[in-house]
Formats: sequence, C-alpha cells, structure tokens
Amino acid sequence: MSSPILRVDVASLILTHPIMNASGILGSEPEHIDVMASWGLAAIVSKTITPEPREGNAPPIIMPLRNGGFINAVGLANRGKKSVKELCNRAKKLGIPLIISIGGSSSKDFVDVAEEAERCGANAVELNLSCPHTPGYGIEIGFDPSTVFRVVKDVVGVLTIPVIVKLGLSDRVVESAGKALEAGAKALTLINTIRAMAIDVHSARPLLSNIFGGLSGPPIHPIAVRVVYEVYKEYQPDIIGCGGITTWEDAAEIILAGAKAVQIGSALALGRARFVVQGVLRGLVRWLKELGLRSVAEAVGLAHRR
Amino acid sequence: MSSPILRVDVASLILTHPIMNASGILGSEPEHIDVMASWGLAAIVSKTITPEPREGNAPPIIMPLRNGGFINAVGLANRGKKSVKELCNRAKKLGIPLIISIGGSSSKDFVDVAEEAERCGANAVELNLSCPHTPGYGIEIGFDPSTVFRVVKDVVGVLTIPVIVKLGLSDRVVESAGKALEAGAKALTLINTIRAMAIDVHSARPLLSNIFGGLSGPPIHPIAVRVVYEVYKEYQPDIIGCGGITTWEDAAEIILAGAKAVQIGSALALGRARFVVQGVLRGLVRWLKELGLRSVAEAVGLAHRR
Amino acid sequence: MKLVEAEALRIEKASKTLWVAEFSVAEKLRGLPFEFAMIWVKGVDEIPLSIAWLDKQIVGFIFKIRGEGTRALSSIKRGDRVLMKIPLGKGFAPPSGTKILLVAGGVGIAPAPLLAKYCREVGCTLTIVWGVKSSDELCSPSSIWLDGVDLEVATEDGSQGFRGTALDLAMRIARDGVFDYVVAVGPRAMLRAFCREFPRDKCEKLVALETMVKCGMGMCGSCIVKPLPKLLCIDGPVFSCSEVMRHLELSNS
Amino acid sequence: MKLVEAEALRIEKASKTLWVAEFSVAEKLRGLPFEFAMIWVKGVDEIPLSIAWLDKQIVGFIFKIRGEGTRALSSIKRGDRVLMKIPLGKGFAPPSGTKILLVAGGVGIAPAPLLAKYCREVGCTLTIVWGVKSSDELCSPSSIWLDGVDLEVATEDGSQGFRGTALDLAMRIARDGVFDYVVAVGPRAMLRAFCREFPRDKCEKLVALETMVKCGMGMCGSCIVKPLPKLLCIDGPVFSCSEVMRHLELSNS
Ligand SMILES: Cc1cc2nc3c(=O)[nH]c(=O)nc-3n(C[C@H](O)[C@H](O)[C@H](O)COP(=O)(O)OP(=O)(O)OC[C@H]3O[C@@H](n4cnc5c(N)ncnc54)[C@H](O)[C@@H]3O)c2cc1C
Ligand SMILES: Cc1cc2nc3c(=O)[nH]c(=O)nc-3n(C[C@H](O)[C@H](O)[C@H](O)COP(=O)(O)OP(=O)(O)OC[C@H]3O[C@@H](n4cnc5c(N)ncnc54)[C@H](O)[C@@H]3O)c2cc1C
Ligand SMILES: Cc1cc2nc3c(=O)[nH]c(=O)nc-3n(C[C@H](O)[C@H](O)[C@H](O)COP(=O)(O)O)c2cc1C
Ligand SMILES: Cc1cc2nc3c(=O)[nH]c(=O)nc-3n(C[C@H](O)[C@H](O)[C@H](O)COP(=O)(O)O)c2cc1C
Ligand code: FES
Ligand code: FES
Repeated sequence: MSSPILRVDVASLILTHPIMNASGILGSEPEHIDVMASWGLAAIVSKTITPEPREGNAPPIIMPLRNGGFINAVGLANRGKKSVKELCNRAKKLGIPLIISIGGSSSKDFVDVAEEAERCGANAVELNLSCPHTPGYGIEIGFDPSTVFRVVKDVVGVLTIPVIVKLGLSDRVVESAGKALEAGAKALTLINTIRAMAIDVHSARPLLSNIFGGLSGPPIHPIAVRVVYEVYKEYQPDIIGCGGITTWEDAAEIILAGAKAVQIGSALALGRARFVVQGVLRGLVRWLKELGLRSVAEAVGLAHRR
Repeated sequence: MSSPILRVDVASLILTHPIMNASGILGSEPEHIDVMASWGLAAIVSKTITPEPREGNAPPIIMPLRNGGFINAVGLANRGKKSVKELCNRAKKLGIPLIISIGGSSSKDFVDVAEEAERCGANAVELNLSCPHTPGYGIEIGFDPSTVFRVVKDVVGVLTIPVIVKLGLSDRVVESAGKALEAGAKALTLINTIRAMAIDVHSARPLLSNIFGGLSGPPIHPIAVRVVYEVYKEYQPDIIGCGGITTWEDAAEIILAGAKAVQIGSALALGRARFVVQGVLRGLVRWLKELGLRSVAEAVGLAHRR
Repeated sequence: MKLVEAEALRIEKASKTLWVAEFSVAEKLRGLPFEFAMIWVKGVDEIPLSIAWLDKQIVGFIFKIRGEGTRALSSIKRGDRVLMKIPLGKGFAPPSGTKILLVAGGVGIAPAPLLAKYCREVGCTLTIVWGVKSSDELCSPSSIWLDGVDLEVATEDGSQGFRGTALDLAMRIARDGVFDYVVAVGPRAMLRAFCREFPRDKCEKLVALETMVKCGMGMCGSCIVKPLPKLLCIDGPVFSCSEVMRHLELSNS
Repeated sequence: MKLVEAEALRIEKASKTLWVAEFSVAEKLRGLPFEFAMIWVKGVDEIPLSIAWLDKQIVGFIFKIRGEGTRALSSIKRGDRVLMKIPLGKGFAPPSGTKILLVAGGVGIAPAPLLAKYCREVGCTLTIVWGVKSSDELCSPSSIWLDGVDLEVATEDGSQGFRGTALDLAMRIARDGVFDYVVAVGPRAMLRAFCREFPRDKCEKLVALETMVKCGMGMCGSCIVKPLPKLLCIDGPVFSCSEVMRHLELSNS
C-alpha cells in the first residue's frame, strides 16, 4: 500500500499535512516565523495581533503545573497592526502559509487587523474570540452566539481570504460555532485554553501576576475532543482541533472526533517542537496504515460512524 | 506551637477535619458506607440518589486517561429513594456524618429525595445540579441561574437540615452560585466533572459506552481552584472544594482559594483511599505549621489577601 | 494498573465449553495469581477475566461464552486489538514453601496457569483438581499453559479421570495430603459447598468469587461483596471462606 | 526543566555591587555551565539568573540589584521560599581536554563557578579573567565557590590586579596561551568589543547574551536574539560571536 496522504484542505487552504502551531507560541516577531518554519509545520499561526501594541503582563506569565499542563496569562503581548506586514513578508519569503490570529475588543478592531492581514498577503485570518484571561479581549465574545455572529459577519464582509474562528469552551459553544459558520467562517479552531488558576501554597499567592490564566496542555485534551465531536456532529464543518495535542494519538483522537487539521501549542515548548511535529506526523502515517485508510481526510470524524 | 486545628465547620456541620469523599465514589450501598468509614473521612457523601432506581450505563463506565485523569459515565446508577434509609442507618451506626447527594430532573425529584433524607436522619443534603453527561439530570440545571434558584428554594423550603448545592463548570457559575446562596444554600460544592470525551484510536470508537463522560482528577484541579476563587471572591460563602485533589498541596491550594472543606473523588480509586486521606491530612498539618497558622479556618481564602 | 492496547495472537475454542484468548502487549506486564483484567472488546462490552497466563508481553485468558461480551471476545481475529485494564485486584500470593490445593470447577481453571507459574517461581507445591461435567469440556494442558503441572481431573460422567465433582476429588486428595491453602474457584454453588463441607482442620480455605465488576478500580462500588464491606476489585477476588460464608449463602445463584 | 520550591540558605551582599543567594531544594538538580533559572520572588517578579553553582541540592546565584525583582531577591531572609524553573537554556559544555578562557565583566562572573566545577569534572583547563571598576566590587573567591580556580583580576582603577578592563587583560593572556574557547560574559558593550577586537585566529569566540526572558520555556518569544531566528531561552545564552555580531551591533545598550 502506498503511504497515506497527509495533505489536507482546510478553510480553503491546501496544507502539506495537518499540523500547525497554536496561536501564541511565538508568532509576534518576524524572526519567530523563521524559528517556526524550521519546525516542519504545514502552516504558521501568528500570535494574536491587536490593532494597538500591547505590552502584555509582567512575569510570571507562563508556569508549568503539577498536572502536566501549563497555565499562562501572556496578556496578548504583541506589536500591534503594524507588525502584520513584517510577519507576512517573512512567511512569504519562506514559502510557508501564514494565518494571522486577530484579537480585539470590538468588531472594528477585528476588521481593522483583518484588512491589514489581507492587504499584506496573509493566507487566512483566525479570529480569537476566546482568550479566557484578558478582560474585554476574549471569551466574553465567544460566550454569546449573537456577538460571535456579528463579529464574524463584519470581518467576512470585508475579506476575500478565508476567515477561521477560534472558540473556547463555553456552555453554548455548539451554538456559537453554528453562528460563526452562518456568518461565513470557513473553519473553526476548537478550543482555546480554559480559564484556570494556580496558587503557590507556601506564599499563599496566585502563581501568575495576572491571577487567572488559561489552562493548556494534556489536561484539556479530552475536553477539546468533546467540543470538536459535538460541533462536528451538528454541522460537519472544517475544524482545526486544538488542545493538549502532544502525541500522534492525541492528534488521531481529535481527527476521529471531526478535526481536519490540528494545532499544537504547549507541546512545542522547551525546544521540543521539531521532535513533537515529526513524532505526530510519523505516528499518524503508521496509524492510517494500520486502519487501512488512504488519507487523513478519510479519518476525519470517523468516531461518529455507528 | 500546638498542632493546628483541623476541625472545620462547614454548612453548619462540624467536621473533625476538612476531608470527605466526592459523591460517586461508592456510596450507593450501605456496605459502601462501611468501606468508606474505614478511610478516615470526616464525613461521607452518598452516591447521587434519584427518586427511582437507575441501572446506570453499561461498561465501560470509567476509564483512566493518558493525561492522568479519569473519564466516567456511570449514569447515576443507584437504588433510588428507598436506599436512603439504609445508608443513613449505617452511617448513624458508624457515627459518621452522612450527606445525601441528590439528583433529579425536576424540583419535585429533589424535594422528594431530600425529604426522605431528612426523615432518615441524614446530616445534610447535597443537590447535584451538575452531572455533565446524564441527559436531563444535571448540568442543564446548573447552567441556568434561575433554575438553580428555583430548585434550591424548593428544597430549602421543606428541610431543616443544611442544603449544599453542587455546581459544575459553566459560563455563569458565579451567578448560579449567588442564586443558590440567595435561595438558602448553606454551602456550595465546587466543582463536578467536566464534560469530555475519549476515543480509542485503533477502533475509532468512543471509549465510553455513553460516548460522553465527565473528566475528573488532576487535569481539572486548576479549573476547580479558579471557580472556588471566583465564587469566594464574590460572596465568601462556605465552599467545599472538589476537583483533582490528590495531594495535600492540591487541598491547600483550593483552601487558599476559598474552600473550607474538600472532597476527594478520583484519587480514592484503586485502593489508595486510606493512604491519600492520611497523606493529605498530614501534609496539611505540616503546611499550616510552616505558615504559622493555627487552624484550617485561618487558611481559607488567604490567596485573596493583597 | 495500566490501560494497555493488546493485539490478539490466538483466539480459539479449546474445548466444548472453553475458549482461549492470547494477546501481545507493548509493555511488560506483571500480575499475581488471581489478579484479573477488564477487557474492552471495542464498542461492545468491558468484561472481567482472570489472568490465565502472563509472560513478559504475552497475556492469556480462558473463558466461557456467557453473553454478548464473551461472545464478542470469541469472535475477534488475530491482529484485532482490545483495550485492557490490567492487573486488577489484590491477587493471592502464598508464601514460598507452602502446599496449595486448587479446586477448579469448569472455567474456574482460568487462574490456574498463573498460579502454577507463581508456585514454580517462589517454590510452592501445587496440586490442581479440575472438575467438569464430561471430558469434552477439558482442554489439553499444553494449550492452556499447564504442562508439567500436577493436575487431577474429575468428570461427573466419569468419562475421564475421577468420576464425580471437583469437590469430591479434592476431599479425597486432602484426606491423604496436608495443604496449607485450599482455594476453590468455580460456580457459586460449588464454592458454597466447598466452604460448608471441605474439612478445614489443617488448612486455610479460600474461594475466588465473582461479583458484578463494572469499573475494576474501586470507584463504582458495583462489585461489593455483600454483606461484607469489601470490594471484589480491590480486596479480591480471593477471600477466606469464613469471611464470605454469609455472602455465599445470601446470593441465590 | 523542573519547577522547584527552593528555601533560602544565605542571601548576602558579597561586594559593593554583588549579592549572593544560595538555596536548598528538595530534589537533586543538574545543570550545565551557563544554564539558568527563572526565579519567582513570590508576588513580585520572575527573573532569569545564571546558575552560579549547583551541588546536589544546593543552588547558588550571584546577582546585581537592577530593579524591583533583584531588589526583592536581595531582601528575602533565610528560610524564605522562592519558586524556580531550573535548568533553562542549552548551556555550554566544552569537550574534555579543551582549554577555556572566560572573560567576565562585573556580574558576568555569575556563571564562572559552575563552569569551573564542570571543567574540573570533565578535565578542561579553565582560566578566568574577571574585570571590575574597582576592587571593592570583587568578592572573595571562597564566598562564590571559586576557590582554587585560576582567576586573574583586572580593575579599571588599578586598585587590584591588572589595571584595565577584563578584555585588555584577556587579550594579554591570550597572547601567551592557546585557548580552544574564549567566552565573554558581561555588559553588552564589552561583548561587542570582545567580538570585534579579540583575536580569533586560534580559538572559538563565544558570548553569553542577555535578552528579555519572560517565560524561559520557548513559548512567548520575548527572548528572540534578533535578527537571528534563535531563542535565548532555548538555544542560548551562549552563542558564537560570528552568529550574534549583528545582534550586538543592532542593539544600542
Ligand atoms: C474477577 C473476575 C474474574 C473472572 N474471570 C473469568 C475468567 O477467567 N473466565 C471466564 O469465562 N469468566 C470469568 N469471569 C466471569 C466473566 O466476567 C463473565 O462471564 C462475563 O463478564 C460475562 O459477560 P457477557 O457480556 O458475556 O455476559 P452477560 O450477558 O453480560 O452476562 C452473563 C452472565 O455473566 C455475569 N456477568 C456479566 N457481567 C459481569 C461482570 N462485569 N462481572 C461479573 N459477572 C458478570 C452476569 O451476572 C450474567 O449471569 C470473571 C468474573 C470476575 C468478576
Ligand atoms: C540568561 C540570563 C542570565 C542572567 N544571569 C544573571 C545573573 O547571573 N546575575 C545577574 O545579576 N543578572 C543576570 N541576568 C540579568 C537579570 O535577569 C536582570 O538583572 C533582572 O531580570 C532584572 O530584573 P529587575 O526586576 O531587578 O529589574 P527591572 O527593573 O525589571 O529591569 C532592570 C534591567 O534589567 C533588564 N531586564 C529586566 N528583566 C529582564 C529579563 N526578564 N530578562 C533579561 N533582562 C531583563 C531590563 O532590560 C532593565 O535594563 C541574566 C539575564 C539573562 C537573560
Ligand atoms: C503561552 C501561550 C500563549 C497563548 N496565546 C494565545 C494567543 O495569543 N491567541 C490564541 O488564540 N490562543 C493563545 N493560546 C492558546 C493556544 O493557542 C491553544 O489554544 C491552547 O494553548 C490549547 O492548545 P495546547 O494545549 O496545545 O497548548 C496561548 C497558549 C499558550 C500556552
Ligand atoms: C466514577 C465517578 C462517579 C461520579 N458520580 C458522581 C455522582 O453520582 N454525583 C456527583 O455529584 N458527582 C459525581 N462524580 C463527580 C465527583 O463527585 C467529583 O465532583 C469529580 O470527580 C471531581 O473530583 P475528583 O477530580 O477528585 O474526582 C463522580 C465522579 C467519578 C469519577
Ligand atoms: S467494580 Fe467498580 S468498585 Fe469494583
Ligand atoms: S523567554 Fe519566552 S520564549 Fe524565551
């Protein structure tokens, strides 16, 4: 049997394989794009870019946890809209697809950065409607399906490049997903970090300067798989699965739940990125062969089959 | 310095120390009460009891996960209202406080079992408004603050023993907590498992017969700490912290966030219960001494201090 | 306890009533006699089976088809995978130098090979009495890893070995020999008779029970050995006759 | 990398400008020369500091007060606890048998003790040149675990040892000796001068850089060594002069 096809088409993008980074792992500086290009990703997602520069929070901003996950409150540190051009130019030079992640506190903010992204030649935008720890910049938007609809509609209205919408865990995530699709989103990225907190027991102080942060890594994987499954079941849209993916099994699981592509965040930390990407790809190939499938596409959503 | 005081008063109950089991670890049969009494718990929480007996789901009902947690969909298996008397009698015989956990799909259901619990001499009831995977019996109730209010109000109206309300993770958990307190809840148990899913990648099938299940264990601990912190910040009520508590540090963290007592679920599995309870208690004593605190009560909510 | 993927090496009918399932697993497993596994026959059921044998990365089971789960297990093919939680329970590990008599009724032979291996390793003397209705229910010792073990057979119809039940034969053997432990495993009626009738003077009398195991991890409580405050999946499945006598009498199957 | 609780054993002013902080940790740590830690002085700040020494469960740092974080660190007391991510970075582990010259400016002496220990263990020859403005900035070798190390001192005012900068002295020493690696660590201006002026004929020239380390784990990207596509917290802090020359020239501090 010939080797299974890793190529996937997601959100109208043709990717050589299903793995990209999750937004927020590097991605705010052009040099980051070079670093990430060396990891073997099929596409790069930028750090979430807001119209204006943001300093972000003071350290500690990211902490490893006893449960194998991480908690972070970077605070959407980025150099603002003006950095989009540099990021796009670098990606173009390297010949790697770039998705600009966008954050904002209003429709206008999203439109503003999205237009810049299209102008600069980004391959797609990902609207981050789900940062769980930056007041006004996130999950409040994703919580409310009608706000999701409005923001996505406004952005889709002015762009020709694909719009991906990133949602986090919420009570009505399936409904929000539906609204995003209805408003014209080409794909959904599911899920963001989950609002959490860690306290140092010796000093009785919150671990992060921001007090609250987002939980990422293996702890959230079964929740991400669930959200992907529920949304896929309802609409069968293009889904980019995200949350705790570390091994090929994690990726396989979320693909079976309905994801066409995956984003890896935390597992890329500590210099392990290249190894992790390679490991996941090799494992997926072996697994597809074992199952007798000819492509990743054939595995998408298979867990729904009765 | 004399040894710190472990005794806590929570929901008008006086407990010799802050540790009880989380509902659903045994607790549906009188013999379970004997088993649990031997673990050294300060109080026992029964399995969630519904008015009518429930068979529960077919195995697999509980699976260990790669991320160190468990996923379960026991399906609220219990012998119904009629089992309350036996449970209460056994606990009385053993001289250990018993909290009857109650599940239902309507106010009437909750009232029905709650009245039976009071009649049979239970020390308190815990309303499970948060089972994330049994349709009609859970999280839908906890999601909606006004439903929470109504159910709690109805139960409080007919009881003299304390009513504890168990909520799960939801967008408006702080609001639901407020409504539960407003309706007369004496304490809140935070949190239940989080709706999740695991798929066997070799067979492409959901791991649980029920497809969805609740994620428990260390993965959810930072989320539980966050919810406890947010609710404590708002109302400073009596909180029983629950979610991923395995070591004394996990317990200390959730106490600092605002919990007066803790419930341990998953960590009691696999025959480790006695060891875990003892380990947590010893660790808490050492820790309180290190911090120069005279009692658990003094540590409650300390992370809020600026 | 680990959750492991296991790949079927051999699933075969070993006698009129018994099946053998042998798997390879990716990691080395350890297990004591009478410990068991929860086997998830994917998408069908999760069922508890005693570990029959275990040698590094090979694990085997002996089972009887009772319902959907065991039927599904009998119909998987070489190369198919199952998931198993293994090992579960407390097992039974007699001290070295002791003499053990195992009284197995029917599929109760399942834990025998692992016990035999354990006894060889730690230096216990093991005699196995295996009783079945008729000789066509027996399997060849080599197919179930029982080569070279002191195995005495009883058939109710006398078609092979001793004519009578396993218990009858065991009582006869016990008359001549001295045993430190006598362990019975088989149908509940046999266990009840064993606990009642087997002379207990010089030995400790034990039984391997079955209750409804749903999680195998001490969480759901369904395996409670009523009226004892003991969980089969944590404290068992081997219990002394004295502690489970009432349990055996209460249950009517 | 581990996140460990560390208990302060000794926090003291070791010279006019330098402080020493020594901690005990519950588990044995390992670290290579130039690896560093992120120290969370609780509730204040998290700051990167080179591991100065490391011996089983004792870890030491040498630091200069620059702002809030370092000030907070200087004011903790014996018995206080901090949290640290340790070890971070790639470190610098020269092959055994090589000859190394370390050119340290001011607090650049921080990684020296661990490098000295490493060299003793693997069999490298190490010469350290330590330059400061004036002798009151020096600390006693024993207080910073530098006993018995070949340590040459340069003071700009000539108050002790060679009169001049560390770089001046290092160039003089290099004239007579042959080194496989020359590593400079200190203020950016010194590193720039070193990379420009130090004769590179026979040796590999390296510098230990500082950039803004915010997470230490390769996630936030703030430590990027522009215009290189390298993260200091993953690939550094030691780089060859040739690769970071442009970085040193671009930055104007
Ligand atoms: C610790 C232990 C070890 C066992 N070892 C073996 C063994 O080595 N070989 C063997 O053939 N059988 C063994 N059994 C019994 C075996 O688990 C059942 O035969 C099997 O679960 C039946 O499942 P089924 O789906 O085929 O039948 P079902 O249709 O589910 O039930 C058929 C019968 O099996 C009983 N049963 C069903 N499920 C369970 C369960 N989860 N736990 C206990 N009993 C159940 C029921 O009471 C019923 O009488 C063991 C049981 C236990 C508890
Ligand atoms: C890998 C590495 C190893 C280091 N080793 C040592 C050492 O062993 N001893 C020592 O005294 N210093 C060392 N430093 C520098 C030390 O991290 C800073 O002095 C410290 O972070 C300043 O924090 P502050 O809160 O006291 O000052 P701030 O008020 O925060 O800042 C004062 C100055 O320090 C710089 N700085 C602040 N934060 C950082 C940061 N996170 N990373 C880099 N620079 C920063 C700023 O640019 C500013 O110029 C090292 C830096 C790095 C990157
Ligand atoms: C340090 C860090 C920074 C992040 N920053 C962003 C961000 O800027 N925008 C965004 O949409 N998600 C951000 N995330 C969330 C990730 O993109 C991802 O959704 C989440 O971490 C779950 O994936 P993981 O478990 O693989 O890390 C960040 C995550 C981490 C750990
Ligand atoms: C097997 C199992 C069964 C459970 N059954 C119930 C239940 O009947 N009622 C309930 O309120 N919570 C139930 N829970 C949730 C626990 O009480 C607890 O809220 C959750 O597991 C988080 O705690 P842990 O991480 O310590 O397990 C169950 C959890 C598990 C693992
Ligand atoms: S089977 Fe669940 S407790 Fe034993
Ligand atoms: S400090 Fe965050 S990537 Fe290096």
